[in-house]
Amino acid sequence: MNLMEYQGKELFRRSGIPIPRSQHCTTPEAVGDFLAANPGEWVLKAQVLMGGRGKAGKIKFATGREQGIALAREIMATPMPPNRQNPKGEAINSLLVEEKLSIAKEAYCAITVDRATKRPVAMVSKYGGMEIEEVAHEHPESIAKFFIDTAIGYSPFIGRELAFASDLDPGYRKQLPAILASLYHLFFEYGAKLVEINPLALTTDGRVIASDAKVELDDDALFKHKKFAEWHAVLPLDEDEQLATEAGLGIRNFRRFGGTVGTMANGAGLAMATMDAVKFAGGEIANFLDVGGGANAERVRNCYELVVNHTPAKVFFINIFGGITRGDEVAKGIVEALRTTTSRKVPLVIRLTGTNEEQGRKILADAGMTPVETMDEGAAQAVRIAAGA
Amino acid sequence: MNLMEYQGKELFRRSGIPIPRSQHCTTPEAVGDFLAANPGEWVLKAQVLMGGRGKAGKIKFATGREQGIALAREIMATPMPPNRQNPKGEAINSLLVEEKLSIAKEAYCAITVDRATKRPVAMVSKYGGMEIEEVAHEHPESIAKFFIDTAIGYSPFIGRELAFASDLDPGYRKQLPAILASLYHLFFEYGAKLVEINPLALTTDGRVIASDAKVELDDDALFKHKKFAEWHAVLPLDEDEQLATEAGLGIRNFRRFGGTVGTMANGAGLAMATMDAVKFAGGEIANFLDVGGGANAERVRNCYELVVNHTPAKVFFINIFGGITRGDEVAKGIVEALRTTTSRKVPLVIRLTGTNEEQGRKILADAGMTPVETMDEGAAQAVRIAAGA
Amino acid sequence: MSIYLDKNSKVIVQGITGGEGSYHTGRMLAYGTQIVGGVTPGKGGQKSEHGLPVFNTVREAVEATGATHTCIFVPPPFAGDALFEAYEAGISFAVCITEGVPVHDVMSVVGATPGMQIIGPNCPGLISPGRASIGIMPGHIFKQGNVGLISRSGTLTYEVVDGLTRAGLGQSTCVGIGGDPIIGTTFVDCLRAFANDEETKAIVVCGEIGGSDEEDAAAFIAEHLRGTPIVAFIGGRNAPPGKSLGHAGAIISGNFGTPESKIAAFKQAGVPIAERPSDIPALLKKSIESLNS
Amino acid sequence: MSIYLDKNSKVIVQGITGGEGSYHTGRMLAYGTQIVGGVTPGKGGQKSEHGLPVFNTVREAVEATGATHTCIFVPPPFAGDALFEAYEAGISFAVCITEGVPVHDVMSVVGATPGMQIIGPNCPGLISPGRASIGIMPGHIFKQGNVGLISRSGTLTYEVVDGLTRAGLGQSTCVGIGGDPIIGTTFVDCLRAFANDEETKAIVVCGEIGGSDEEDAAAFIAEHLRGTPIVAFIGGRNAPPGKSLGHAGAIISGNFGTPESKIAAFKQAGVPIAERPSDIPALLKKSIESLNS
Repeated sequence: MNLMEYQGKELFRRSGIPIPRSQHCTTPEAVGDFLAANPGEWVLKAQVLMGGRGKAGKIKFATGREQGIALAREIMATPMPPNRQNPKGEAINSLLVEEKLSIAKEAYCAITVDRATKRPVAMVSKYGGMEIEEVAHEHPESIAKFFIDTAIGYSPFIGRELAFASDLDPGYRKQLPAILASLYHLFFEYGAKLVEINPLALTTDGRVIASDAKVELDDDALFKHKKFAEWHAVLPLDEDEQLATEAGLGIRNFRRFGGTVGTMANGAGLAMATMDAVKFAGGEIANFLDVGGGANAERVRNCYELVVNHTPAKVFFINIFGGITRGDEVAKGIVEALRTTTSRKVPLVIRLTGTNEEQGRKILADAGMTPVETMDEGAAQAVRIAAGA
Repeated sequence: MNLMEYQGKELFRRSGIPIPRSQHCTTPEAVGDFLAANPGEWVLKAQVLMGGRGKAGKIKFATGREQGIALAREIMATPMPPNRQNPKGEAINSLLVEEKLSIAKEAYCAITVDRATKRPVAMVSKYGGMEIEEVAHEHPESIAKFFIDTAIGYSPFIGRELAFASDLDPGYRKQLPAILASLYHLFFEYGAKLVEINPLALTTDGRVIASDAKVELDDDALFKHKKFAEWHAVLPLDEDEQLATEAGLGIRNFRRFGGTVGTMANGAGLAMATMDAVKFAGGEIANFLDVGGGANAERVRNCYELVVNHTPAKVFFINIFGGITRGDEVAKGIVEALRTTTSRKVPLVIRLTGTNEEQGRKILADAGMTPVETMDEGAAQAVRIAAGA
Repeated sequence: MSIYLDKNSKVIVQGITGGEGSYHTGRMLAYGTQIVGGVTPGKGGQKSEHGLPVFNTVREAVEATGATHTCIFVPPPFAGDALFEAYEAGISFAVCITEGVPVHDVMSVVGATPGMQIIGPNCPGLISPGRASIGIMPGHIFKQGNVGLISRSGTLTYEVVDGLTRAGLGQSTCVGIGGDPIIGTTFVDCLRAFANDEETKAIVVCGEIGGSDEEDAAAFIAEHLRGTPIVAFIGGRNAPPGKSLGHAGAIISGNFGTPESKIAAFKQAGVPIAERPSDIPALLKKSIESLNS
Repeated sequence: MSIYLDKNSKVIVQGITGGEGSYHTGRMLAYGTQIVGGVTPGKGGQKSEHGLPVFNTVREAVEATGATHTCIFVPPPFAGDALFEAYEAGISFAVCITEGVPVHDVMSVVGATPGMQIIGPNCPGLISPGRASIGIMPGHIFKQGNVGLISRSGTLTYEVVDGLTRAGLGQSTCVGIGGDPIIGTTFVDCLRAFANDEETKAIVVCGEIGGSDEEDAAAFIAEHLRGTPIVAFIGGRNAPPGKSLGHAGAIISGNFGTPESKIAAFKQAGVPIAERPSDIPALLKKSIESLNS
C-alpha cells in the first residue's frame, strides 16, 4: 500500500522526523479558511499517488483566502495527466497546505528492502528533489548505500558514514543520523517496504526537514496497525485492483490487457507463463488472473464473471497445475461455477493436471467438459476459438 | 536503581502487563478517601524496597474509610524491621491500595542479565509467591530458563517453551507469551537489570495478572528516560549512599564498617584489596572508598572529609596506583585538599605509584609528606597509627 | 547425493494438526519422507492422524526425535516465531510454506539465524525425487535423475518438471525458492549447493520478472558453472511493466528487473533461454550434448 | 606469541582527539604500539597531535590503514555505536575503555558482533609487554615474560603486575577484562586463548566477589589447564554482603558469588589462592617449581 504524502508525513511526525507545518484539506473552502487564518505564503500540493505533480501544475503557491480557494479549485478541477502506468490519470481529492520553506540545499534519503542482501538498505544522495532514477543514471556514484544488519538495527554511525560517503553539505551532518534513526524506526515499526524523503531540505536557517514523504507499507503487515485500515479506505485503487478486490482476490491478482483470450491460472508464475503461452500461440491476452490456492466454486465463478463481464474475452482458458490446489476440488469448482453463473457464456478451454488430476478430469468429463493435455495445447486451442468465434 | 512496587507497576501498565486496579496514597487520609469512594475489600501494601512485607505486618486488608485510615496509620507508624543489609530498617512513606484478587494459582516470572552467557535470561517457575532463592534451593529443577539471543529478541515461542518446561498450570499458557513479551519490552526499553513478577497470579476467573512488581533499572541507562530522574528523587537512599552522592561520588563508591582505619583507593578492585590488606594487617576497617579516576583536589578533599567526618577513623590510608589517574595530579590534589580542609585532621598514610609516580612523589615530598612503598607497608603503618593514636 | 534433503533427513512439521499441515504431512510420508513428528502447542503427547508424535515445542520434538529439518505450516503472523523457534531448537534446515509473511519478519529471521538454511517463505518446498519431499509439491510428476531445478514459482515449477520427466530427464533436487521480496535461499545459494553436488549434472533455472536474482544467478554461473549444462526460463515476458516496488527499489537493482535484462545476463553467461516451459527439455538435452562432445 | 595483540597489530583510536583519547594515544605510541590513525567524526583529513591521520569514520580509517584493532575512548552513550561501527568496518579486536556503558548496549553489541573480540567495557585494556599496549595501563611496570594475567579490576591489576615484575616474573599478555556485569571477554575466553599460546607458561587470575566468572574459570582450568601453573586472587574477601543484583540474579549464579564459593572452586581445580596481592609471586614460583619437578 502506497501512502499519500500527507499520510506519510503523519507517520513522519509520529516517528519524530521533522516536517513542515501543514494542514490537510479536502475542499478549496477549507484551504481558503486556513489561509485566511494563517497569513503569509503557503504551498498547495495535490495529494495523489502519481509522481510529477510539479510538472503537471499541481503544486502552487498561495497567500490569503481568495487566492487559496481559486488555486485549490484549479488544482482539483482536473485529474493528474495519464501516463503509461496510470492510463486514466488520477483524481485529486485533497490538498496539503504547507509552510513554504526557505531552502538552501536539497538531498535524498531513503530506506528500502534489498533482495540480494536480504537486508534493509539505507541510501543517501546529495542530489535531492529530482527523480532518484535520474540520479542513479547520471550520478550513480553519488548514491551512498548501507546494508543494515537487522541483528544490529540502525545505529548512528550509519548516518555518519552515509553523510560523509555521499559528501552531503556539512549543514546536514549533525541532524542526519537522528533523522535516519527515526526513518528506520518508522520503516521497522510500521512494516514499510519503502520510506523515502525526497527532497530532504536544508533550510537557510539551518533546519533539516522532510519536504516530501513517500511511504510504501507491506500489505502483509497491515494487520499489525489498525490505523492503516482507515487509510486503506481512502487510498484510490485503480479499476483492476478494485475489481480484483470485489471478486475476493488479492489486489494484484488481476490485470486487463484488452485482448480476446481470457486466462486464469493458479499461481502467479503459472499465470504469467499462461499469458506468455497465449501470446506465443499468436493470441491477444484479455487478462492476467491468478486464482490463488483453494479454487472452490464461488472463487472460480467470481473469476469467470470477472473476466467475461469486464474484458472482451471470447474464450476462457483455465490452466491449473495442482499442488496445494487439488484437481478434484478445482474441477468441482469449475463445474459448479459454470452451472450457477448468470453471466454471458464463453467457451472454456481447461487444462488440469497435478494433484488429484485423475479425479478432477473425471469430474469434468462427467459434466461434459474435455480437458486438454498441455498448456501449449490449451493456449493454441484458446487462440483458435478466439479467432474463429 | 531499585523501584518501589507502585513504580514498577506503573512501568508494567505502560508496557501492557496486566496489573490489579490500584491507587498510590501517601497519607492514611488519602487511603480512607479512596476506600470511601470504592466499596469492597482492598489490600493496603507498604511501599518499601525491603522484602518481607507480609511477615512484618505491612500488608493488610481493609474495607471502608475508617478501617482504611486506621490500618494505614498502623502500617506507616513503624519502619520495616531491620535486617543485616538494612540495619536501620526502612521508613514507610506511602501505600499502594490495591484490588483484592481472588487467586487460584501463583507463579513466578522474571527477566534479568546473565553474566555467563552475556544474554538476558527469562525465568519461569510454578512456585510463585515465595522468595525465589527458596525455590532455587528446594525445587531447583522447577525453574525453567531461556537465554535470549539479543539479535533475535523476544519471540512468543520463548513464552510457550517456558510455560511447558516449567509445567505451569494450563490456565497460564495462553497469556504467558504476551506477558513475557511485554516484560521483555520493558526490560529492554527502560534498560532494566531485573524485572520480576512474583507472584504472577492466575485468578479464579481466569485472568493472569502481576500481583507484585520488582524492577531494578540500570543506573547507567537512566539518562535515556527523563521520568526516572523524578523517581530517583523519591527513592530512599541509605545513609552511605546519601553521603557518597553528596560527596560527588557514585552511589556505591562508599560504605562504612565502623573500624578506625579510613581508606581510599582508586578503582573498586584496589579499594577492596586495600580493605583486605588492612584486615590482614590486623586493623579494623572504617570504610570502603573508591575515589574513581580524576582525583583532583576537590574530589580528594570531599573524600577525606567524608571519612573523617562520618567514621571513627584515626588514620587515613590513601592507596593510589596510577593508570588513567596520574600520580602528579593526585599528589597535587592531596596536598591541596589537606591545605584547604576545615575538618578534623588525622594522620595520612600515602601510597602512590604507577603513572607519573616520580612527579607525584616529589610533589608530596615538597609538601612534607613521605609516601610508603607498598600497599602492605601502608596497611601495616596505618594499622599501627590507628592502634597507637 | 541430492542437495539439502535425502531419505535420511529427519523432518518435523510445525502446525501438523492444522488442515494443510496434516494433509501434506500425509503426502510427504507417502512419498517416503522421514517425518518423525510434529509440533502443535497444547497438543503435546497426542498422536497426529498419521500416528506421529505431537510435541508442544520444537525443542521437545528435536530432543525426542533428533530432527534436523522442519516444514512450517502456520498462519502468516506466526511464521517468523516458528522459524525462530526452529533455529533455537537446533534445526538446520527449515522450509516455510506460509504465504503472506510480513517482509520485516522474514528479514529479521534471515538476519538472525546464521547457519540455518531457510527455504521460502511463500514457496512449495523442495523435493529430492525418489527419496524425500518437504513441502507441497505433487510428488508423482517428479523422477529421480541428474537435473537440478530452481524456481521462484510454485505451479510453474510443476509445469517445467512435468516436461522434464516426460522427456526422460530426471531430477536430483528441485527447489521452489518462493516469490516473496525477501527469501531465505536465493538462486545463487542453490546454485552453490548444486555446484558441490556430484549427482547434479545439469540445471534448470526458472526465473521471472522483477528483482535481480536472475542476474545474480547468471553472474554466479559465469564464474563457477561454465562447464555445467544450464537452461533458463523467464516467466512473465509479456507482462507490461506493473506497479513497481517504488523508486528506491529501482535504484538498487539499477536496470535489473526487466525480462530483457535477465535474458541478456543469462545469454552473456552462455545460458540458453527457453521461450516456453515446453522448450526446456529439448534445450537442456542440446546443451548436455554440446558440453559432453 | 602473546595473545590478542603483538607489535604488528595495527590499531586505531576512536575518540583520538578527545582528552583521554589523545593522552593515552601518546602513551601507547611511546610504548611501541602500532597506532595507525584515529577517528573523530568531522575532523577527517586533519592530523592528531601525534601526527596521526584522523578519519571521519572507522570504515575510512580501516580502508586507509588496514587496521584490525581499535581502542575506544568515547562517552558512555556512544560506546555501543562505536563498537558497532568498528564491527561493520571489519575490525576484529576492540578494546572499550569507557566506563558507565548501559548494560543493554553491551548485551546488544556482544550478541550481534560474532567474530569480533571485545575487551571491556569499563576496563584498562591489555598489554603484551615489550611489544604493544592497547588501553590505559602504565607500561613501565610491565616486563616481557611468560606469565599470562587476567583481571576484572584496573588498578588492582597494576598492583599485581608490579609485584610480578619486581619478582622477576615477566608477562606474556595482561588483560583487564573489566568490572561490568556484561563484558565482551570473560576469564574463560582469555584462558582459552592462553591455553593455545606457546609463550604463556603460567597464569594469574585476579578475580573478585560477585558473579560466577571465577567459578567458570576454575571449571575450565580443571578441564583444560591442569598442567599449567596458575595462581588466583579474590579481591573483596572482607567486604560484607553488599546490595545484590536482586533475587533473580542470585538464582542464576546459584550459590556462586561469595568469596568462599570462588575460593572453593579454585581449590578444587588445584589452583592456589593468594591471600594478598603481594603473595602472588611466591605462590606462582612455587607452583612453577612443583609442576616442573
